[in-house]
Amino acid sequence: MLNKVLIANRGEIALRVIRECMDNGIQTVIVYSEADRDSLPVMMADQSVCIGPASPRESYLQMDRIITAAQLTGCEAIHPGFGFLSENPKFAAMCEENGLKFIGPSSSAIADMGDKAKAKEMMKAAGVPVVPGSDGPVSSAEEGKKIAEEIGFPVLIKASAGGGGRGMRRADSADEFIDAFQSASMEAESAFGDGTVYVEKLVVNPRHIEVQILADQFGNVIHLGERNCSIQRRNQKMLEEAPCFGLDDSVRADLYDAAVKAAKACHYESAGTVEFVMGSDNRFYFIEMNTRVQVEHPVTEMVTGVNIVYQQLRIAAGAPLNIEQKDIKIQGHAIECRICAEDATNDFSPAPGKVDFVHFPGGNGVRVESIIYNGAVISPWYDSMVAKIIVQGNTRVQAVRRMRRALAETVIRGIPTTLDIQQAILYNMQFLRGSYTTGFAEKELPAMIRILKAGTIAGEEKRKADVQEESTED
Amino acid sequence: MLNKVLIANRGEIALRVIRECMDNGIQTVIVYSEADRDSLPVMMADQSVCIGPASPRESYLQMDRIITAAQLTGCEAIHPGFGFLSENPKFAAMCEENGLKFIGPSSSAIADMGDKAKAKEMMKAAGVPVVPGSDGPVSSAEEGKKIAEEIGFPVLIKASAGGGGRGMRRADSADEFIDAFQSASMEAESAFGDGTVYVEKLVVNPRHIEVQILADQFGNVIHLGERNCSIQRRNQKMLEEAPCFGLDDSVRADLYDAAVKAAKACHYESAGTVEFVMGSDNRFYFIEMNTRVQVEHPVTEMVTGVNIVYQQLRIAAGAPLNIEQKDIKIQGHAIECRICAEDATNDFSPAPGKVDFVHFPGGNGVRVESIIYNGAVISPWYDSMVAKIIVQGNTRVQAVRRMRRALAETVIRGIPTTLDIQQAILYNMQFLRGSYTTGFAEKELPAMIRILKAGTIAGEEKRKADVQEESTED
Amino acid sequence: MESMDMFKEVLSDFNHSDLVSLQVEMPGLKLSLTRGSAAPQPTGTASVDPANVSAPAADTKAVASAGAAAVSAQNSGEVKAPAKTENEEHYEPIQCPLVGVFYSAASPDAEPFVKEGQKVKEGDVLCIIEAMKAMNELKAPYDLIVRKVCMENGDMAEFHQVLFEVEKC
Amino acid sequence: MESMDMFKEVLSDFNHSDLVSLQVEMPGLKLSLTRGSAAPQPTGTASVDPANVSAPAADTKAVASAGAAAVSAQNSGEVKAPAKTENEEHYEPIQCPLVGVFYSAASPDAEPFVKEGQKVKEGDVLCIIEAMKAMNELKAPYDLIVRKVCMENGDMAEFHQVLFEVEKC
Repeated sequence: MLNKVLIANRGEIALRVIRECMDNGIQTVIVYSEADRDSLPVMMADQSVCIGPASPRESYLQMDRIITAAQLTGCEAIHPGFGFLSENPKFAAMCEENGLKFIGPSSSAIADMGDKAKAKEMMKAAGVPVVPGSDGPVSSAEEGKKIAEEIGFPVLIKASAGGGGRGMRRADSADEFIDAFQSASMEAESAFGDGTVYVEKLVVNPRHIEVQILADQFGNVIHLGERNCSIQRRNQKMLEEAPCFGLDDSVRADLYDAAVKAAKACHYESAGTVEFVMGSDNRFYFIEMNTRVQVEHPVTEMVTGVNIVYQQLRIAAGAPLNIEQKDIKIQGHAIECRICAEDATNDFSPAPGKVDFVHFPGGNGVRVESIIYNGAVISPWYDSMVAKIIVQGNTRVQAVRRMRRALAETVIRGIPTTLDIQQAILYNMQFLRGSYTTGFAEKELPAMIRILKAGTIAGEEKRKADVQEESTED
Repeated sequence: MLNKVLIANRGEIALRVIRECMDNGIQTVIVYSEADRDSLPVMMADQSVCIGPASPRESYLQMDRIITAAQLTGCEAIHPGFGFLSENPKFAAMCEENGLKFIGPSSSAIADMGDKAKAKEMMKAAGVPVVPGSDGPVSSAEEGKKIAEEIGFPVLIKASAGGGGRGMRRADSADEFIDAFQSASMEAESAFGDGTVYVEKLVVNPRHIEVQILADQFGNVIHLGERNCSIQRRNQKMLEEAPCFGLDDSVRADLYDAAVKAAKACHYESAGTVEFVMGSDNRFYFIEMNTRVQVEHPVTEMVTGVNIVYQQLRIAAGAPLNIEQKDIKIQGHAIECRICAEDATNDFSPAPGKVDFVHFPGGNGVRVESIIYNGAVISPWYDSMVAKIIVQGNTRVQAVRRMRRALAETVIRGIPTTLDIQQAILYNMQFLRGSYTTGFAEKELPAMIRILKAGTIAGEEKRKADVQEESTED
Repeated sequence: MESMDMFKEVLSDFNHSDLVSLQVEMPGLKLSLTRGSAAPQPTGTASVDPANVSAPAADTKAVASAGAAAVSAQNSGEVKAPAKTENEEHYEPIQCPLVGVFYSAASPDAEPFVKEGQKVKEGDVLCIIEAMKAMNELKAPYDLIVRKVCMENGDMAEFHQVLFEVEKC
Repeated sequence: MESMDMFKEVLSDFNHSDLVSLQVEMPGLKLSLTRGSAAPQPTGTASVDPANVSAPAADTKAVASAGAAAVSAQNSGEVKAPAKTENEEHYEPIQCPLVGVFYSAASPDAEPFVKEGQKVKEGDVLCIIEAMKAMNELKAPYDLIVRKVCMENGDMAEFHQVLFEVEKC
């Protein structure tokens, strides 16, 4: 095993890695910004090195300082967590050059998967389904129409130079195509000074399904099943579950096969996630590969019993995988809720501050990943996630009930959190049916927020009325 | 499933049952004493009924009131937890008579297993090994000697009317027997006015090993493996682990077989534990059967993945077992530490009071069962256990490290706790070897307590010195 | 209670009141608070203590009654129960001695044992508590006037739940 | 609770309130606070206490040193930043701008760049910080006298770790 690891991250993922190191007799060094001086990971690590002020750019993204800290404290390896430098090929390369093991894949695998066009090309070559399309600019409306007929409608016509939905048109049939193409191209021309467009299949009512992968340095690759992460708000996942409810085993088998192929194609090492978009017809397409541990990895840990961060450490130490594909059995169902210091009734605006009181749930099948404690201060500088609550049940229904219970047990005072909106999701009919898509948040959240607001105001007025009644009684 | 259950208990086991009910859509009613009005289980249950003042005799042991509360709140069943009325055959019978399902075995099974002599007889008849002996009074020294030679030395000669070690003698060989017999008999005569003695095999350096059983109403019985609970102080378990380290699989098979036989012999239903004493030769003998859920059940849950309280609820609802023996696989190793509000440096005297600050561990493989929260008050009326911390690891070493980490993360201020002494046990060489016996506490604790005391005093003086230094620096 | 807890409670009560100032002395705490902003402070006094500003008080509660100066803190602990009015002070609770069903009358058709305002002699039956199929008569512990019947016929009564409020004679 | 903790809590509560002044006495703490703002304080009083503390409550440290009033307990608990003595007040910290190894001299045999008591001109090299095999010279930001060298040659220096205490000239 490794002897000493530097954790180049903060927050709950830093604590996750530190705990795993402690559980395996590995010494830890954490680097931290001045804003995180009193944070739990800094208290827990064997050593800590301040690397800069609060601004991530001047601390957690300072590669030189982190490498220097690792070298001067005698670390063998660096765990990058997620975010920050975790998918930065330059940082991975710097680690490699400086004799430090980067706990993750090679810098070239990160670079390959980070380049969306290249990744798509590699995946296609490896036989992994990618969103079908023109694979580049389309010179004329007629050519585009031909491609669209090949890949099937509906399609999207998108500006090559585009973004933000401009220069984008949907065509549901061949009849509509020519008009849509010209309109997209014209808009692209006027918006970006470049009328080039390409054609891509439109996945209707998509779900975000991802497959967890483990790969060692010897080319052994296994998968740990899939997760459904379709409940996202502005591309931020809110709630994840494993496995994806109501998927045919034959679709699962294809998914797993594609994910393993993807990992093998880029000579992947360590834990990684292959993300797919899945249509209502259960056909799925590669979107991207996350070359790092993910926020939602615990749901997979809960249903497989495999400790993903432990496996990362083992693999980084050069050990071959000690589990085989046949050992992986999905047991029951797991759900994770991300609790953020955000005001859901105010457009989810981040609300840093001091945690006056916190009480977390416990008991069988409940896991908490958090760095907050009574009196902890949530810094405005970083991500607003303050806790992850993860539950497992024998069935999805039991997991849902357990999560409702776990959230009901949780008390966080001093800052607004997304606890209530998460609880609302757990009672939402679309969620309960399990077949929700990435449109869930946009469609369902507004009504929930209205109810929350009404509840809050009603509660407020009820309280006022009670107080008045009390005083009149006196 | 059941619709509504009354919990006739308090503390963490009440919370454990309430949580499990919530996780399965079962409504809960808790009965409580006036001292427990602000306790977490009372806050968490759907309904609560005050049944008396703090004294258990006037509240938690008031069978009439509990039955009445169950009837008036429309409960179908009563979960007795452990302690209090959980092994009271009269209470179980009262439930039966009043149309309430007692969540546990029948009153007759409780009565049979509660009568030590009868239990031993039943077990012997069922082919379960019991401590060999004269099975009753021995009329003469010569007869006793013959029996001793049959069962093998060393033996104990014990006063039938005895207790507290008086009228007890050990004989290591036939030569010593006659003298020992006469001396025991004489002492018994003078101490109890009755010189009758019996002979029993002495189990040298015993370990306390117990097997978890699940049995349904249809006679299906399975076991969930064994636990080693040999670290006990004055018969109070402190730390338990599953499985028992270093046991031969053939011994295990015999143990399991004996335990299942024991459960079948008394037509057992629900979760139960068959306790054995095991000698250094790995031969084991039945001591007693605990006809209820046990404090240490979570270690078994961790290594088997079977939720024991959930199974109790299912079985009570009349469902047949939904797991078979072949489904039970022991995965990794689990340890539980009981954290008590006791002052280990002052003879473990209970130290009730207010919890000023509490912070519990989290992360992968860590489970907490506790009713304390910031500001909670530990009542002097009840058991001093304030939390159970349970961990699981792939191996025993990993579990030990994880427990060290989990205890290190735990902060409880305002009351003294056994956190430190538990941490000391986790570094004790005898413990680490895994082959400790029930003599562990007596042999090993004194040195640990001396170290704790020294550490505390040294720490105190260090702090004082630091403060002085600081002030001089100013 | 520790001083700091006491301080916090008093401060919180003060903050939730519209008092202008508050002074309190109790064992372990001596505290003086003044709310300022616009309020012109008294000037030229010797022992300033911006104290004897009389407390108006929409939201009364413990602190407001502090009127004169010092919360004597006798109802400390859990100030949950609001202070009783002059009249209520005389009323005594009759509590349920066990857990059971409250019956105000001997049978569904019968008159209730007692009514509000009724004078009752020591030993007279006030109600019946049914538990485990046994009917337990609850008798008046002394001569009294029933001021309030707190339960409905057939309600479940917990241990020490208040069944009646009565006035001792 | 220790005095300093008590002080901190009271101060924090005060800061979060809209109180103008606060006086408190409890075992281990006697404290008087007044918020400056614009509000003209009562004048001409004898038992002045809260009045002439001019400290605007925003800056904690300022208040802590608030002369007249109480807080005698500043050495308690975890007073991370101990109040500086009169002399130290003049000293400025020179902090490490990155993470690296502190070298007091250009080579193992060379004389250190600076010694305690030495006068240094703006721009003169104070030390070298090695990071990523690069030698970064740290130069004096102004004319100064080195009062204290806080690191040993070869020590690891964290970001903003104090390397020298100096006196501005």
